[in-house]
Amino acid sequence: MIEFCGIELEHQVINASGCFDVLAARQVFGEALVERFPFAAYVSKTVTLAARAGNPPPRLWESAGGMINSIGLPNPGVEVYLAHHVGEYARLGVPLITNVMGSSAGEFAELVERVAEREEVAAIELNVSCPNVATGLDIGADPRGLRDLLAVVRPLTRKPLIVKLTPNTADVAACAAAAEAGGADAVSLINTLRAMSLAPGGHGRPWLGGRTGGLSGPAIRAIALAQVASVAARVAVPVVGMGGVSSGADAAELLEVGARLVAVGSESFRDPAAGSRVAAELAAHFAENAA
Amino acid sequence: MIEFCGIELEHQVINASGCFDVLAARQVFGEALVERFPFAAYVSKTVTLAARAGNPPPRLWESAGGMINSIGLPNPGVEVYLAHHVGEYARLGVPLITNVMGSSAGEFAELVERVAEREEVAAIELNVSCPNVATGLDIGADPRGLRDLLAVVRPLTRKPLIVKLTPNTADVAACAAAAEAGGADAVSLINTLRAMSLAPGGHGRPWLGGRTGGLSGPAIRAIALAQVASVAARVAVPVVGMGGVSSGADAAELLEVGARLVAVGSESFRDPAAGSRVAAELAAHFAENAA
Amino acid sequence: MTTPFGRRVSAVLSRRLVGRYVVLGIGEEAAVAEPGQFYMLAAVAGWGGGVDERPYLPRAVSVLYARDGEVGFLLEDVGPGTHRLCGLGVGEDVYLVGPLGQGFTPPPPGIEAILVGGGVGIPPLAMFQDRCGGQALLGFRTSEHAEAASLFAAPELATDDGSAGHQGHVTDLLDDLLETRQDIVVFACGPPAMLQAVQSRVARHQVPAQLALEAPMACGYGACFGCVVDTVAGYKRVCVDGPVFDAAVLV
Amino acid sequence: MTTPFGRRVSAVLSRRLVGRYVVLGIGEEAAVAEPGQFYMLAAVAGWGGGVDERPYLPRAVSVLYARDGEVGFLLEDVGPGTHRLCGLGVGEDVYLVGPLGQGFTPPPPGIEAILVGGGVGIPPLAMFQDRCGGQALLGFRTSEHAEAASLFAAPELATDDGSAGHQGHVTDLLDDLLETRQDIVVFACGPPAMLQAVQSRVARHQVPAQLALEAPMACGYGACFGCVVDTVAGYKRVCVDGPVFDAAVLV
Ligand SMILES: Cc1cc2nc3c(=O)[nH]c(=O)nc-3n(C[C@H](O)[C@H](O)[C@H](O)COP(=O)(O)OP(=O)(O)OC[C@H]3O[C@@H](n4cnc5c(N)ncnc54)[C@H](O)[C@@H]3O)c2cc1C
Ligand SMILES: Cc1cc2nc3c(=O)[nH]c(=O)nc-3n(C[C@H](O)[C@H](O)[C@H](O)COP(=O)(O)OP(=O)(O)OC[C@H]3O[C@@H](n4cnc5c(N)ncnc54)[C@H](O)[C@@H]3O)c2cc1C
Ligand SMILES: Cc1cc2nc3c(=O)[nH]c(=O)nc-3n(C[C@H](O)[C@H](O)[C@H](O)COP(=O)(O)O)c2cc1C
Ligand SMILES: Cc1cc2nc3c(=O)[nH]c(=O)nc-3n(C[C@H](O)[C@H](O)[C@H](O)COP(=O)(O)O)c2cc1C
Ligand code: FES
Ligand code: FES
Repeated sequence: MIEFCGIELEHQVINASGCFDVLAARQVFGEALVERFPFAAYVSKTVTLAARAGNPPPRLWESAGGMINSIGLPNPGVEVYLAHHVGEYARLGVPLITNVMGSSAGEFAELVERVAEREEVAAIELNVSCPNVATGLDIGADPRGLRDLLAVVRPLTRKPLIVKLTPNTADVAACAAAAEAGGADAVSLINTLRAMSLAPGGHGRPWLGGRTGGLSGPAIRAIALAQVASVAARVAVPVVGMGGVSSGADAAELLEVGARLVAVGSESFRDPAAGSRVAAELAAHFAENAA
Repeated sequence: MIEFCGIELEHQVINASGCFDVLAARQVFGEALVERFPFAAYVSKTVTLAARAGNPPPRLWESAGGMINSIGLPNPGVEVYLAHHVGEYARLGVPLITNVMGSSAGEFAELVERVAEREEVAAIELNVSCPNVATGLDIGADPRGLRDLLAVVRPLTRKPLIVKLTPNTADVAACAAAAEAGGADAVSLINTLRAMSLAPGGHGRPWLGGRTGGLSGPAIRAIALAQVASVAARVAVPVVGMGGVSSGADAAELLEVGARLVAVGSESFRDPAAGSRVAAELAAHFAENAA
Repeated sequence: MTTPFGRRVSAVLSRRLVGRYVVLGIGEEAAVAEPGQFYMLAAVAGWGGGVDERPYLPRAVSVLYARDGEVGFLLEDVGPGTHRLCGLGVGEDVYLVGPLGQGFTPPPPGIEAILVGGGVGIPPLAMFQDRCGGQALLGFRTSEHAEAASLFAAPELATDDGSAGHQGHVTDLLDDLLETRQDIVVFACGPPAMLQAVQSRVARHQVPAQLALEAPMACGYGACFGCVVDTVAGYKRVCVDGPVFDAAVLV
Repeated sequence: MTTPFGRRVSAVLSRRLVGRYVVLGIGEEAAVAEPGQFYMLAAVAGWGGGVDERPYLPRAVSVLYARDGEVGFLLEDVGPGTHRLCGLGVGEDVYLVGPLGQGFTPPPPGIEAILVGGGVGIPPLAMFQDRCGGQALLGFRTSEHAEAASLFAAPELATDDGSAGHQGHVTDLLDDLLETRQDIVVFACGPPAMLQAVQSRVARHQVPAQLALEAPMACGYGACFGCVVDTVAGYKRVCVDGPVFDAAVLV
């Protein structure tokens, strides 16, 4: 058993937000999915106040050792989420972490208040990668913005708050420190790195409906390792490490540099059972190293 | 012929700083290297005021679709550079761009003054990726730091100044705009992304002598494309695009989003003739698209 | 629908060429796919390192046949993923997840199925015809491409260059049919332009149609929301809500 | 030294096994390498996509022989790069750059060469013995690993488990020699620990030695400054200043 912000988890591997729609997966793989759920906790896809359709297609591009997505956070909005999804997710038998995003501190506050009402929700992850209207930067890209955000939302709930940091910043450790100072119970990283691909044909036209997208997968693992190490060295709160993990060895490295948990994102697209596989490989890895 | 900051170039492909030591290559490949020099200009490895030994080994790690280096800017210092290297580089028959780095505006000023005296030097590239002692960030990571730097060095020379931006920042276009406002004649990007690798064995010990290093190669190409596109859309000065280019098609994409020149870095390690190959592929690509 | 959860590794059982296409047969105990369904496929060795260091993601491939413990696919080498899959030797291992997605719904009795396909978008139709019959109308660029028509019984052909069958588009053949018949349902797969042409024709003639779509996919099982297509009910995921859609819902 | 500038693609001419090692022969018109020199090698197809999506960079491999338009290498499968190179079939293409680096300098007349090698670090010594003679002392983990000793004339063996030759380290054999002889030069390659042991022994006995080093490399031709080793004159690049260094200059 692993303790994370007062939550008990079976092992150290959870899913990365937006990389495992459990409702669709259950339709495809049947109840086996619930019986052998691959992750120690379930992190929801990002929920926003109003419903979002997401970006126009195409939304995917494959790049060297990874992929770029411009999904654009499609979700049915917080009311539908609370009415229909939370109950389904609770059935999985693992703690539920709800990931939310607002485009202002006020929106975040409303989301946190609504979500915190629900007993099924074990923790709330704040996705602060939304562009700030005032600065043009991600809200989470500068420490001051993060401190201001937490000053507003921290008083609203006693549930653990996990701040999902953006990697598109000059000093991610300073952002993590700001989140911690503001009362965050944990931080998670890395989110995708801003990237672009062009439509074949040679006119410089972006391929993705969202123009730019986010890079994930093995290509970013070495960047994730550097950012997680620098954050874990700076803050005392637990760190959820992610970015390009595709094996137990990859997960072990994030733990070695100080992460408490590891999240698996894109690898689940290549292997729907990646969560359990990585957890098993991790257990074998530690058994070997202990021997 | 391509015009770049008033310099005439044979084609649009140059080398990325630190990725082609022409003196060693000539020893290995003989005079054929000079006769069939692969690049339209030669960019020197970064020169500093005092000699630097560079980081302790190991300095290299291979990662998914790329590599991490912690070379640490070994160089003989500006005096030896001027006395022994400039003359050799001038023999190549292509314009020489000297890349310099200081750890303060004062050091940069001294470097620019010394280098600008030399007729053989066609342009000066300012590598602003050095950590700023005061902020802990790279000097080039915040627009104000860049503006202050250029206010000091711009008046010292009429030679073209190229600012090599750091990609480890929240808003590279804002940095580029600051460089332009400060009088830079061009900007170049991207430098390597901060990354890390661990020594095999499982103790979280960094593998690289420099602890962290910089990621380059195809893995970062989609990030480079996004950053170059955002910079080219923001500034009027010419942009030198680089990051993960391994083919004419890759180079064409950087040009499509607004780069004037393309630099080839890591690919030269895999193919010493990569510069000429990419230039030839680029020419064929444009001939095809024109037909 | 229940399918094995997670990847399995199986040996390639057979591989043969149909003109410029490759038919790949893979051992799969419960080979129970419906026409229109697909698998996500990746080679175990040598997946990656191709053009621009790809492929990274598995590739969606329609089922061509599924019987006797073997599932078959028809592949055309168009990029790093299909290139690797086309080069698989007998005995090499692949990862596969599937069968996935919603296939074709057979027509009610008395209604004839008209199968309209082009290029490499024909496997779902060949499988459909094998199980439920129907008249196939197939379009190809040249007679060389048209060799895959041998997978069908009594197909009518169109080629761009007239080197086999009618010279022109396969939709010309469909036009002729639509002029005279209402007791049909159209089943189509192929390039986007062809599907759009089919969609506007069946709409004009008020004939029902089921279109099998393609979209860039990462996961194939609804996890990533990457493969959406616009419908009257908003964006739908091609992998779980499709790949077969009623032509009337697509916008 | 002049070598072709840039990569060339050549077919693999031969491939055979020596125990657990693979000997790879590649067609190379001007096969003129010196013992101790190396090439940078990469397979043209399937380079990448292995463990952690590697290999990306070419791999440094010592020359085992160079004659009659063929250059040969001895490989042990230790990671994604050597794995792919070991699996190359006859007729497959490789990129190669070389020969690279500074090889061994033969001893003056009257001085015997003592060749000390371990594991896969023996190709430069085998080539040296073939050209200049000398007594080989070879260390391996087990007799199975020791099969590569067949590349030498009259070698003395040591194995960790005593399954072939002396039980113990190859440096034990060297110790015996150093007790009685001064008219020798030592040529060594192998794992870092072995080289260090050799270095301290020859220093103690004031016998000259040339050590062939390994280092992680990106380019192999001096371009990246990634492969440095510490010497009395500061960091030196193993690829252009070595891989063979005088033991006295290494710190
Ligand atoms: C449901 C479904 C069923 C399918 N059935 C079959 C089938 O039966 N047989 C078959 O051969 N194919 C089938 N496909 C198509 C196949 O999955 C795609 O063509 C796949 O992209 C091929 O991969 P590739 O690596 O060979 O080519 P890619 O490199 O993916 O190239 C294919 C096209 O993708 C685009 N592209 C180019 N580069 C990239 C990139 N970096 N990232 C994303 N897109 C890029 C281009 O438009 C290019 O023309 C099916 C697809 C779907 C969704
Ligand atoms: C001059 C020279 C001559 C050589 N001659 C030969 C020869 O004749 N025969 C031969 O078989 N080998 C030879 N080598 C060694 C060979 O080049 C290296 O072992 C090479 O790294 C093997 O590549 P790989 O992908 O198989 O293994 P790697 O994955 O590179 O593993 C080899 C070692 O590198 C380290 N490593 C692990 N992961 C990484 C990573 N991501 N990046 C960097 N390092 C990592 C580990 O310590 C591992 O044990 C020579 C090397 C040099 C420098
Ligand atoms: C298709 C896709 C959708 C994603 N959606 C979300 C999301 O809704 N909310 C979020 O916080 N992160 C989202 N992410 C980011 C991942 O949670 C994760 O931070 C990132 O992908 C890095 O991990 P990986 O390399 O293992 O994929 C998404 C990533 C991908 C690839
Ligand atoms: C081994 C190595 C050494 C480098 N040295 C320098 C340097 O001295 N100065 C500099 O400005 N950039 C240096 N760079 C960065 C490159 O110039 C380039 O910005 C980066 O590698 C991205 O391009 P690539 O992906 O084509 O390699 C170095 C990169 C590598 C890989
Ligand atoms: S491919 Fe991932 S949701 Fe359809
Ligand atoms: S390997 Fe690049 S300098 Fe030696």
